Amino acid sequence: MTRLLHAAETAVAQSLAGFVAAHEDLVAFGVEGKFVRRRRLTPGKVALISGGGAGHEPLHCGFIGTGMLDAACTGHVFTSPTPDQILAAMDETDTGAGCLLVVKNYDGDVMNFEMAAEMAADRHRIETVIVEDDAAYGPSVRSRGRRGVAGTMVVEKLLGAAAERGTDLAELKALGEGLSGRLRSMGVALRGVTLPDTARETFALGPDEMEIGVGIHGEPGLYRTGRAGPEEIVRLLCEPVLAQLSPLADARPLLIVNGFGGTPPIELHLAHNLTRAFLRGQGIVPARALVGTFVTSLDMAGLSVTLALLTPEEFALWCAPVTTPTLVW
Amino acid sequence: MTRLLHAAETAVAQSLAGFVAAHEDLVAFGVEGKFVRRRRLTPGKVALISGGGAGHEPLHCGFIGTGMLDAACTGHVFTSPTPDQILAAMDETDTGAGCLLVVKNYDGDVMNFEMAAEMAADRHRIETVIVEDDAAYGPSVRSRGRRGVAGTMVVEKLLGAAAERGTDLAELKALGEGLSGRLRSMGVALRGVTLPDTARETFALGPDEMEIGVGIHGEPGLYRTGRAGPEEIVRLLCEPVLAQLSPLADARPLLIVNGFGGTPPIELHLAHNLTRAFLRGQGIVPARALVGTFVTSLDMAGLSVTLALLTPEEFALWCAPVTTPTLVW
Amino acid sequence: MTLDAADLTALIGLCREQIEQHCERLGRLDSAIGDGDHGANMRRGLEAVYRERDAISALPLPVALERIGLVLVMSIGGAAGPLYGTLLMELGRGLATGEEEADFAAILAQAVAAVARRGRSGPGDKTLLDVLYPVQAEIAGHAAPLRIAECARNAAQATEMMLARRGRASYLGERSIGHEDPGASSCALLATTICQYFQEHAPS
Amino acid sequence: MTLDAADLTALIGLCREQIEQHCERLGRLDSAIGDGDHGANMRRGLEAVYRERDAISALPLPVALERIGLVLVMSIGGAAGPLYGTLLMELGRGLATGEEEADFAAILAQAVAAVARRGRSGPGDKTLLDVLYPVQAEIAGHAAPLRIAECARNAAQATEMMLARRGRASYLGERSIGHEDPGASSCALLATTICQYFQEHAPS
Ligand SMILES: Nc1ncnc2c1ncn2[C@@H]1O[C@H](COP(=O)(O)OP(=O)(O)O)[C@@H](O)[C@H]1O
Ligand SMILES: Nc1ncnc2c1ncn2[C@@H]1O[C@H](COP(=O)(O)OP(=O)(O)O)[C@@H](O)[C@H]1O
Ligand SMILES: [Mg+2]
Ligand SMILES: [Mg+2]
Ligand SMILES: [Mg+2]
Ligand SMILES: [Mg+2]
Repeated sequence: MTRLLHAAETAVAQSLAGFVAAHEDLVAFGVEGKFVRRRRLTPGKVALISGGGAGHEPLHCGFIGTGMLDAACTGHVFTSPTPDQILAAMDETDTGAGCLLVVKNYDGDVMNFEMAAEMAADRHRIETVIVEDDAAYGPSVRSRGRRGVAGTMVVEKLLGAAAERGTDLAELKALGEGLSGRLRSMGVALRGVTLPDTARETFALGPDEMEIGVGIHGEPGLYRTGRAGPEEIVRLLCEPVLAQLSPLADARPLLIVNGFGGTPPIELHLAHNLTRAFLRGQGIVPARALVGTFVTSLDMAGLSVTLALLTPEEFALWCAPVTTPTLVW
Repeated sequence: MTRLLHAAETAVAQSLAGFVAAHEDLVAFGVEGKFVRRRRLTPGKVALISGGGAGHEPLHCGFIGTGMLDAACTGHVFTSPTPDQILAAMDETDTGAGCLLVVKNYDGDVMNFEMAAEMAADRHRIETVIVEDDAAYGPSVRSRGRRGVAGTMVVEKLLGAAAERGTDLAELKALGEGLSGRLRSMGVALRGVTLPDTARETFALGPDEMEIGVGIHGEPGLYRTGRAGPEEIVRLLCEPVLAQLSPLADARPLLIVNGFGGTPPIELHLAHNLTRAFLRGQGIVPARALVGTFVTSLDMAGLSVTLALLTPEEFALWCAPVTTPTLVW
Repeated sequence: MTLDAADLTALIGLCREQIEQHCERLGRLDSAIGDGDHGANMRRGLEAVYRERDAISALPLPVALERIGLVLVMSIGGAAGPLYGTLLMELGRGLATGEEEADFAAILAQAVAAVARRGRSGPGDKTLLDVLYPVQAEIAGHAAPLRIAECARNAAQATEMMLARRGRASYLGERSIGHEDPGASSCALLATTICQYFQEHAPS
Repeated sequence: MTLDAADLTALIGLCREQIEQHCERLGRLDSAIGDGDHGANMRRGLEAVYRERDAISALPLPVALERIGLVLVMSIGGAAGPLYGTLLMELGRGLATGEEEADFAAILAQAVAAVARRGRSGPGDKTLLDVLYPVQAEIAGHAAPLRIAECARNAAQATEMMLARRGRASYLGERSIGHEDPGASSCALLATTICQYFQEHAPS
């Protein structure tokens, strides 16, 4: 264990408290600490609410603030939050224009947000956008959809910017869903995750192995293979992403190179450089690129590449001002 | 190896290229790629130049921009840059008010910056501020000074803000040196560093060990001890820091919880919360806190705590606007 | 089959004890094809119910079951929370609306169907439904408690060779084969615990 | 003692070869009490000199040595760069300003003193100076090349029991004892290489 997080059950609350204390100009705890919210709400704006298990920080709480989320609900490590948290967030941040829930496509997240939405149907107008950007989606027999991974932050940023401009609930939902075919991510793990409660590794990689197509819960990926050089790793990530993106005329490509928690900036920028080189070979020049640690899987070593083919309008939403603990521009 | 960085010699240049590409609105390569600089210089402002070995990202390049550095020189992994890089940076960014060199106190860094300063003495006015904030400084017989670690970013921020206001070279040097007794950091490693060239770990920790008082080069620390719980770890870091800080009436305490590269945000915020609790017990409430991955030791797992007792004027410099790849406010 | 307050208190205690004992094993099963938290999740849920056991047991059975479901939903999180919660809440609601002599098997069938709707899943998807369906069938066939327990354990084991189509394991494709589903395993464990209690305290 | 272009080219090649061969070992020594890069640093420096060997060897010896020093400074970085660079640059400058028959030992002594000033260090600090001082003394005493080489190796070994007072190892305090200093080791290696060349090609 290379870990401070001994007892996960209390550590998540402690970590959230540390987060709120570090950013008290922007965020505050909601009622009973059930969620984290913007310090100041904008009346009449659709409330943008997201959430998921802990262990993915800075997602989602790090994206609360002007131009992005209004509230985020954090569950236990890798465990979706419970409906009471989501209900409380809706009650506290809906200023009349309704709530848009941004949910990563995991059965647990989908079901908990859905139960909350059902329970609050009499007192809030609610729409849900499910994020499914993972390109690690082989010839599987899974009955419904891809995972939501690092692309989630793109959805949250675009919807947040649109909500700030006064876009209504139905239009926001349409915007979020319209994006789904043009947003893909693919991840590689070079070292697995040790779960804090049990000190058990979810999957153990040998020093000469890597796992391609991993998600963000330490779950095994699409396939395991021998450790390749960085150029080859980048190719293995980019090819499925490109193959699955719906083409778009006049697209503004947005590139995100995201670290999983245990990979330092020097390596992320190396991967970014190699990714640009690979994309250049495919005739793609990113209109913007974001490199950093945004959507983690505890301390997993590895990274993901996200590509979004944005329309000019969507790209303007990406570039619109944002003031959150994690993104400021 | 949990590492993309195979061949360190070329990887550093690749990583820098990725960094510059991600932030091309703010930074650009200097001549022959010898250093990274602000895209737009402010004529008549003292040029603030820093640098050091690679492997500490986002330090220093991530702090280039308005309100902080003008240029940063990056050496090979854990190896100070060479004088030609520093000379080139001075030649390109000195707009007439002279150059202030911010140097972490390692013999290699000190000597290389010193040789560059000697070689350029005929064509630039040059002053140097040596950063020595490491509290891991036992009853050693070392002939001169502490290491410069995470506190370096405090020096760079304050001097950067002051330079932006037109403070002259001599005053900047005095400001930097005045800080040194009131700035201390202390780090713990939970897992060592694997050097990219050799795949050799600089020190190997057993699963139940930790190394207290580490620097940022994977070198062994002050002492090794059994793995303690997070509260205890925080105590072991804070106590020497507090013991060594020169007291200051009317101080504005600034707290930085810094990850070493392999420790994810959830753990840094947990440590932040515990650090605040410990400091509260000592009657100290931070006026500001910054939590994140700022000064790394490649992918070392662990973190450091920095405390700076700032005067009101210094605190105003900390709060002054800054626009860099890493810090924006 | 009737349950008084003492029975319910005892059953809550037994279920909590069994989950506690098998927490580590359930986590290990979930690590193999999921994210490793199923044991911790179930323990958190049963602890929450256990803390409220006296208030719950004092309620009429249908209300008590619905309450247990709600406590599970609000404490477990993840996939298991809504699924076990829906099962118990629907069971409670079914017993409340049914006539005095309503067929328990029919009410259970409706609750299992609600779980399937909640999970958008069905038989053979390698989930806890693959235990719930056969258990419901045995109850409908008036099987003895120990027979039902055996069936539940076999059903859980049978998920080992299934290819997951729902839940986290479904992202693994072929690699999900060869591991017992953690949700099926916890479901069989709870079913067995309840059946054994009924066996030992033969219905009055 | 004179050196023609062929000698210098040969010596550059030999030094580069030896550093290449011991690169891994120097890195391991530096890992124990420093940051592990000394082997890679020295290799980078010697490679840079080697690339320029023809141009360098064509220069008069003092200028050639100064040029080698500058190439080392501009390519090694770290602590070793300025130290080895200063040594060679000062040596070259000393030879240039001295009369034809200037005492090499005296010029070397001044170069070693410049290294000590650059490093703000002195004898017993557990650095490459602990090799340079005795080597200079042996040269001043007109020792035979093989004797100088042996002295250099012994001096490097003797750093093992020293407590570091400069360089990264100094942060370790007592824990620096028991490991040979990497800079002392590379210095002995280079001294030995040069001495052996002189031994084999006895000065004309
Ligand atoms: N869509 C679904 N329908 C039915 N059961 C499901 C579904 N998704 C997951 N499950 C069940 O839930 C179990 C996992 O629960 P748990 O580990 O607590 O939640 P999570 O998967 O969110 O970490 C699986 O083993 C499976 O039996
Ligand atoms: N201040 C100093 N004075 C003399 N020699 C020094 C000094 N600092 C370091 N050294 C020498 O340099 C060696 C380390 O060189 P190297 O590993 O290349 O640089 P760095 O320590 O910057 O990584 C040490 O083993 C020691 O011999
Ligand atoms: Mg989970
Ligand atoms: Mg070094
Ligand atoms: Mg799970
Ligand atoms: Mg070194």
